[in-house]
Amino acid sequence: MSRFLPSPPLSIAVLVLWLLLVAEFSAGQLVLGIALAIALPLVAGALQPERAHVRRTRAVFVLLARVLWDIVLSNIEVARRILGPESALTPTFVWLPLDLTNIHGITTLASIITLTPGTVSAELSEDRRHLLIHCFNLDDAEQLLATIKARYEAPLKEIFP
Amino acid sequence: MSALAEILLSLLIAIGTFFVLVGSFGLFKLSEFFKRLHGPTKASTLGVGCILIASIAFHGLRGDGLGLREILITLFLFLTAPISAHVMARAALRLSPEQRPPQPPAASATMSKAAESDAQASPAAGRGPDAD
Amino acid sequence: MIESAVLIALHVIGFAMLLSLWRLLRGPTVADRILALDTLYINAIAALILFGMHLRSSIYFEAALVIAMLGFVGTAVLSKYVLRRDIVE
Amino acid sequence: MHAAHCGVSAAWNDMLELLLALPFVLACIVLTVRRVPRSATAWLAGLAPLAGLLVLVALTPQVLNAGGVASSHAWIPQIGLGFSLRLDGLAWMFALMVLAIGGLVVMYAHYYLGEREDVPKFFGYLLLFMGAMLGLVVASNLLLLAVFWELTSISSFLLIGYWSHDREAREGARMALTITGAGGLALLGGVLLIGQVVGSYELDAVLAAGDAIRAAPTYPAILILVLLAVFTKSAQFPFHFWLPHAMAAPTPVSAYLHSATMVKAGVFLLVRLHPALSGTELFFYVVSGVGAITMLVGAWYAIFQHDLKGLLAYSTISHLGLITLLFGLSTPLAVVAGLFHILNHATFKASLFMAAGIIDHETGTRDMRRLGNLRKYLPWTSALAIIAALAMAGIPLLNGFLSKEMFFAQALEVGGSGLVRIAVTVAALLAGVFGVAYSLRFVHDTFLVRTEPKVDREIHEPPRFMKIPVEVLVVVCLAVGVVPAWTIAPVLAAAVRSVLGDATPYYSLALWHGVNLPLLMSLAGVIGGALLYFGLRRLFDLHAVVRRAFGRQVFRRQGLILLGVAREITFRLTDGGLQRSLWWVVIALLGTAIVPVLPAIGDALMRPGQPLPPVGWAVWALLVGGAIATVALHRERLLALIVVGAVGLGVSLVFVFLSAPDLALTQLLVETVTIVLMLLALNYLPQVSERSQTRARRIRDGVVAIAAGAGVAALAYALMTRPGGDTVASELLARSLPEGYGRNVVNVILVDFRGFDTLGEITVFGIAGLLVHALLRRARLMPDALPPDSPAALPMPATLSHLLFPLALAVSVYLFLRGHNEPGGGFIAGLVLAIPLLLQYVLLGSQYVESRLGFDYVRCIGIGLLIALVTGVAPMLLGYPFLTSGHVEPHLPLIGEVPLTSAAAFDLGVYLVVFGGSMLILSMMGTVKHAPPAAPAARPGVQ
Amino acid sequence: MHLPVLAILVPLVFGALALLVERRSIATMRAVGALGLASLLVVAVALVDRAGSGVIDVYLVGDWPARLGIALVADRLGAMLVLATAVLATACALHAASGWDARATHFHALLQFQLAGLNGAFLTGDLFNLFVFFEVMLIASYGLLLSGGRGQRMRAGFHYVVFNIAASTLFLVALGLLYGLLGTLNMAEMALRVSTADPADLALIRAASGVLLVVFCGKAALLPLYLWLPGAYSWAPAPVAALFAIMTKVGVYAVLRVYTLVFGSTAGPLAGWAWDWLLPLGLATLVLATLGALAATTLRMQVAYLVVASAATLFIAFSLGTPDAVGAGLYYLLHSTFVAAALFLVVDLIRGQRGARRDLLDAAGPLHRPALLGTLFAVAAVSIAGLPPLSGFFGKLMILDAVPPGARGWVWSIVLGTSLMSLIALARTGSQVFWRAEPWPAAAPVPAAPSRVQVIATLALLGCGIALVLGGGAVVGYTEAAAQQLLAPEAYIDAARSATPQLRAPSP
Amino acid sequence: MELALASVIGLLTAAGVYLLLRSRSFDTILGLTLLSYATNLLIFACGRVAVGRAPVLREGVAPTLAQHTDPLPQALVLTAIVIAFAMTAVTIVVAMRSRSDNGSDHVDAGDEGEGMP
Repeated sequence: MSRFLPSPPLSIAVLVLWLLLVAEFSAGQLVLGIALAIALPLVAGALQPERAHVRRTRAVFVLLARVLWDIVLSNIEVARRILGPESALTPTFVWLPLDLTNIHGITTLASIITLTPGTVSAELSEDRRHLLIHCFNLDDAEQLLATIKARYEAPLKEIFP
Repeated sequence: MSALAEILLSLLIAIGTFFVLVGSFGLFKLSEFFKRLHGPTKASTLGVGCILIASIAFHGLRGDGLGLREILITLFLFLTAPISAHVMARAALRLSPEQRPPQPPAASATMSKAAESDAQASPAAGRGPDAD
Repeated sequence: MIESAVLIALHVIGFAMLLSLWRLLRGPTVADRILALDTLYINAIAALILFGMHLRSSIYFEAALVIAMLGFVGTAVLSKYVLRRDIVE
Repeated sequence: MHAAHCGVSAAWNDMLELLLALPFVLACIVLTVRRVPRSATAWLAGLAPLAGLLVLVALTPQVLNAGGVASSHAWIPQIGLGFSLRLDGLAWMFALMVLAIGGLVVMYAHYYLGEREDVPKFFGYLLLFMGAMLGLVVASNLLLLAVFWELTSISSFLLIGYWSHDREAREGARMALTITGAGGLALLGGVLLIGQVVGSYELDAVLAAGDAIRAAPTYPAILILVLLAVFTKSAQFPFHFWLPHAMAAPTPVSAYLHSATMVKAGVFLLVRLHPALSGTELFFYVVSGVGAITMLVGAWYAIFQHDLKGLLAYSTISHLGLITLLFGLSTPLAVVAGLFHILNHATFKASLFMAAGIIDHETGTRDMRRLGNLRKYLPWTSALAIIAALAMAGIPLLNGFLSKEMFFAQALEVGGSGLVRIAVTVAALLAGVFGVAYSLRFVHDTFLVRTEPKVDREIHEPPRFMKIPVEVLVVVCLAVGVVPAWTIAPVLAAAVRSVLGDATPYYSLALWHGVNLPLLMSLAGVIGGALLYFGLRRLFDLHAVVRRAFGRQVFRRQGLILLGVAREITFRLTDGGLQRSLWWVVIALLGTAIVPVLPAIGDALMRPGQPLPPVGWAVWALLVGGAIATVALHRERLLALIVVGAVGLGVSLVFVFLSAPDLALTQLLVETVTIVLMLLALNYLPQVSERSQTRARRIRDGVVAIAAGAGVAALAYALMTRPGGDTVASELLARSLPEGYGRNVVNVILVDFRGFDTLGEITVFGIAGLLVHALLRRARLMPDALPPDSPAALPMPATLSHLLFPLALAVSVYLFLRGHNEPGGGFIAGLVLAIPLLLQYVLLGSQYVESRLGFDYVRCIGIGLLIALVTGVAPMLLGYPFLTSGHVEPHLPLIGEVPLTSAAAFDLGVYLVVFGGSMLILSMMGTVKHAPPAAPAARPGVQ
Repeated sequence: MHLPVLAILVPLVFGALALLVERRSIATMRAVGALGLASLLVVAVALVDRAGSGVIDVYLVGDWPARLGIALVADRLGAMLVLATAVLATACALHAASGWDARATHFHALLQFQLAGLNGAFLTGDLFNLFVFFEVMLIASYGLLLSGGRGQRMRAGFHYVVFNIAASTLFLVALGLLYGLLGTLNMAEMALRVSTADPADLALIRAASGVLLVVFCGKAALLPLYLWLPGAYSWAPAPVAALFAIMTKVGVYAVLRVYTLVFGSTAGPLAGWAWDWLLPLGLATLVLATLGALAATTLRMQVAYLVVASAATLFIAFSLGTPDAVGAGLYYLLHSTFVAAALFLVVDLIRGQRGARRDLLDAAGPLHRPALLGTLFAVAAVSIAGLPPLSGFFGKLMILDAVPPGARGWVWSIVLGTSLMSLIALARTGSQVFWRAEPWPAAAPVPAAPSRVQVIATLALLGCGIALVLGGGAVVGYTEAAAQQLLAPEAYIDAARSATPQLRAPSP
Repeated sequence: MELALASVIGLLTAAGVYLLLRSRSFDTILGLTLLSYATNLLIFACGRVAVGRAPVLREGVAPTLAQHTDPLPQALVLTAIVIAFAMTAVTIVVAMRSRSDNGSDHVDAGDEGEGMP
């Protein structure tokens, strides 16, 4: 977290991105990639109002795997419903109360909610305490909220304290 | 390329294409914006993802050089899809304010704490958000 | 086999594009059209990747990447316009 | 044949130029040197004619003995324009007249002009005119002559309009300029035609080629054009009407212009070109016919004028008609008579004008109805004026008599049929009668009649020196009239010889030729005139006859009609505004490019094409649907914009599928930025188009649009399906890698083969940024609708975009570096850099972003442009052409070979300009200051 | 040896520099601008000097053979126009230096870019490059027109911009078609390929050249495409309007260049097809534009119409197609550029003095220095109306002289008739403005005297017009030689094709 | 393929021309945008179209026109796109200013009175 490396995860991301892009693992590209990995976050950091601090790297991977799996499952579910009769759908809005206070955490949560089919995060209340979610088909709001909180919000609270 | 690989790849392509089609079909078929919103933004992510994996494998197996870089497309889609879905939803809410649900029961700080405790009190078990 | 799979897939994607186009032209709300445009972009990415496989060329990667990375900007800006006329404050 | 008379004497050359230069130089001095005493100005002005006369005198022996002085300088030899001057007898005579009377007018004017007049301006213009007139008479190149001809028109315009506060003066000046200017243009045409026939514009050649001219098929045109010039300038019917209106000028001007100079220019030209043009029936009938009519019309109207100057003006018209008639008759003696009358008319008419001016000056009016019995108040002036008037009437012992006698004699001698002879004789007699009548009226009504003048001031003789010019002229009248052989004969002889050459007839200028028919005609004229005048006085109340200024009304009406037509046509043409212009572009396109070639390419439309690529049909449907929907939805602008976005996507998909990845990328990015731009603008435009055009108009436009579209489609199809030809592309492909060091040939073309285009392109882009900056920098615009009460912040997208931003920057760098070998390059990379940053503007607000990043985009453009330029200039230092590309591969430790091309440096310039330009545009548009809501939207503008 | 490219580079570099020093004082900007113009003048004089000897300089940008890369070609015509532009721009910059340049953001940079665009257009030997420089020139002209403007000027600017964009779009269409058909963009190469084109393609080539003609005529304001011009020009600030005097000439130049070179005498069946159209259109434009000048109610509108008329006169001259006529046309081109520009400046001097009446053709208060302004106006008016003894007269004279007998009747009567009409219009204007003065109302502020710098700028331009008269022989000699060079394009084609790169291999 | 492309070019041209002839500034700008699409496609088509032969040189593929499409029209279109974009930006801004200064987005707004009779 030095002055030159404000956000190591971001720098790593840039480096990985670079190496993937050039599709070539050579000394030259590595040097260039490292240079970019240092320089670009510095530029971008100037625009960032709040710093992201990632703890618990392991939790990140667990969450990632979980989300990917959920995406696959819910995709199938939603596809089934789209192809099925529309009358069977009960779309609803529901407010999710948030425990997360960190904006990065909230954003990640909202992104996960959006990326997993069947739910879309539609709005964040002004005080950042509630997230409005639109559900494709909602039978039990309580259960949904509880699921989200347990499966996603809890690990996120660890990652973004 | 082995036959198995061909079949697998074809399958992957078929699945991906299927999801892309379903997404657009949902957009076409469903009757109201918020329902339609679910189709494309979701099915397309998995659809494109499958096709990408197929493509990576395809080019890798063909010997065009293993290009993992297609992964980046998915990465960027994962970064950007929530943004567009979110702003579109907000735009739709603005266009038809009657659809907007009432403000959360606890808009003030104290009330939101109460809501928080409510949420914690509720059972935390379940498969996922699609477990409806 | 895979060639024909890609070819069929391309036509299916074309059909998906038509469906999105229908929504784009039909509306009824502005948000629907924005959504349709967004979907068209996604469809285009799929089409590009498949086309790259069809021609066995990776030359379309950059285009797909740029759509994935920046295609949403149009959607975002249009939505922001609907939300609040001033896109940039 | 006349050239023989012109001995060219080198020693005298400069004198001729000096003669011509004097008035112009002095005019400039007079006009520019201000704040000198009045009298000094007058002396300066007088210096021109005085010195001119001296020069003339010095040249006289040459003219009289050697036939003339000539000089020539090349000017524009390619068109046969030389600065050729020649002072032969004719020119000498006219120059004498111009200078002598000019000198007298200057003297007269000095006393005439009031205390408050702008004297330098007057004398300046007068000298300009004098110079133009001198130039006219000494020019020996017809083009040069035409130049001076128009100069007289222009300078007379200034002189006539001298009292510019007076509406009459302004109108008179414009009328004179219009009529004589038109004549000048006709002269130009005639001169050009003569030049085509003769092959030269030099006077000698032209005069020598009279037979050729007369035989040329263009002779009638030449004659008519030249005569138009003559008639307009000399105020011949039906162009005579400008002259009376020119009387609004100060009297010295009238005295000068309408006695000795301006109107004489016309007849001068007639006599100048007489050897070349005369001698045909056409010439005879037209010139003498017009002359005769003018003579009678002018004389008749002169009788009914109440204004002294008006009477003199009409009499001038009449006398010029007489001169014209004489030249029309064309017999050698008629020419002699004409020349003689030119001189005589100049003297008596100048003195009459001056006398009229004195009367005006002293009584404050020129209206004969208010004047009378002036011999009592102005005895000396009256005497002078009466003598001059008698000369005008052609009373013996005065010069007018002599030339009139000669005129009568020629009228009797005229050839042609009996009818013509009778007509001319009768006209001559009538002219004599009328002439006496108006002269009588002038004398009688002004000086002799016993009614007291109705003026409110004391009348007394003018200053001594004001009368001197009149006296001089009257003395000349008398002297010529009494002893012509001793006074005028040599002058006339020189002039006549230079016109007629060997054909110079014997003539006698004696006062008394015995009792002959002309004398009887003169007598009849005098008696008839007296009878007419007194008869008219008795029968009608002459003073009650009010002449409507018919000519002026016609002129005004014509002018109004012309103006009206002009306004109507112009208004109708420009009525449609922008749409009309664009409509015509489309029509012109259809007319020149599409309709004429459609039949020829009909076959091409039958040629088969290639099959569609797999998704082609969907892209086709997207484009077709999008295009139609854009038209259908265009009034709801936001919707139209979304559809246009889809069309843009379709276009880039076309590029992708048809092997143009670079284009596809560029199209996609530009599309995105364009949509943002349009949305930014839409905020300040109405959201919905009003339908302001009629249905018929829309249908018409639709038909035109479809025609244009069909035409373009046909052309495109014919082009695409024709068998491929030889293009430079094969060479480009072959040389791209070995010489351009790049695999992406499109990029190599952009930065190397045709890097110069790209330099221009980024200049355009940069300027667009500057322009937007300039237009919006201080502007305050009114948004179309007040922003809805929606929250501004979008925290979650903002957070995500933070993550996106550095990654996008990396992609931008990648595209830039890879551009030479893979799709990409400076332009694409620049936009990939700009769009994520733009997104930051959108999601975070401009103030925030600018306070954090603080780019100076204008400098960014400047630096980028300079980098591109410096890259291009560098090889010039080594002696290679601009933008010659170089390539090095230095070996760096750890990294290895690094391929560096100068094209990459050039591309860096592109990158910076594109980034700077697009950000400048977007940030300026995004940060427009709003006009205060209270202010109406109509008038914000720049503060 | 770098002369042709320097004519483009010098203004580009100074334009970029002007952007960098923008934060400094206006004096610095002016110094940069002046330095740029001075250098450009030197380059231009050298170019004319070199081209005057009949050399056709071909400059291979990037050291690529002409048909692969972009070649600049400096022949007499190009060099002459570069010099004319530089002189004109100097006067305009001088005029602007009395204050307008401080009010119009980026003025100096835009002016330099405009010059780069103009010079590029005049010198390039590549059709697409011509398009690019057209665009540089146009966008800079939008900037000059609109920067610092407001109100109605914005509307006029919108018209100008949209019309030109539409025309540029067509330009591209034509370029695309021509490249598709001929496989090259280099004009010399094109000329060669047109002459050997497959007869089956002739119709398409004809169509492409038709599109091109529409484009150029639109820019040069020929009937029916001139309607945009009076509005745009009459709303331009004076120094810019004066600079615009050369903008229509660029269109004329392009017609002349392309239709003598590519579709000129060497073009086989397509040779000179365009000229048949241009004569009647030119005549009609001349009449309508002169009527417009008569009908105009403002001074600037009148001048703008006269600019259209002068472009039409040029078309008449060029469409006659003989060396004499083209030479005369080129002389007239120089004349009309300088004098129309001068007239715009004079009108501005007058306008600034007339209080609320501005340039409406109506009586207003007396002017300061009426003699000076009147003389300036008179000289410019006499010249532009084609009266002697000024340049307009000689230009028209030469054009008339060169009309072949067959066309004489129409051409002469129209050219002379319109001369008369413009004379009437200008006489009316002069008498309204200078003679019909009413005293200022007591309350109205009496306007300040005309700025000395502006007067000098105007005088300089009028001086150029007079120099054209005094040095008529030399100038006509040059223009006639230029015309001959144009009408015999073989030398140009040869020079461009045979130019060999220094390093690289020539094209086979 | 050629027929499809030609018809699209024609249709875009027609739509562009029609919109260009409308009397509101925004419509005109939309028309110009469509026209520039049509033009770009046309220039591009003039190089003769082919699928899968991008002018990017690869090892083992001969650098000839048989293996690659004509790169020059593509370069031209690129330039054209960029210039069109710059011009669009300018037009839009002028339209904004014109509307704001003259109170109407009609392209001839406030044309009455001054200038012409």
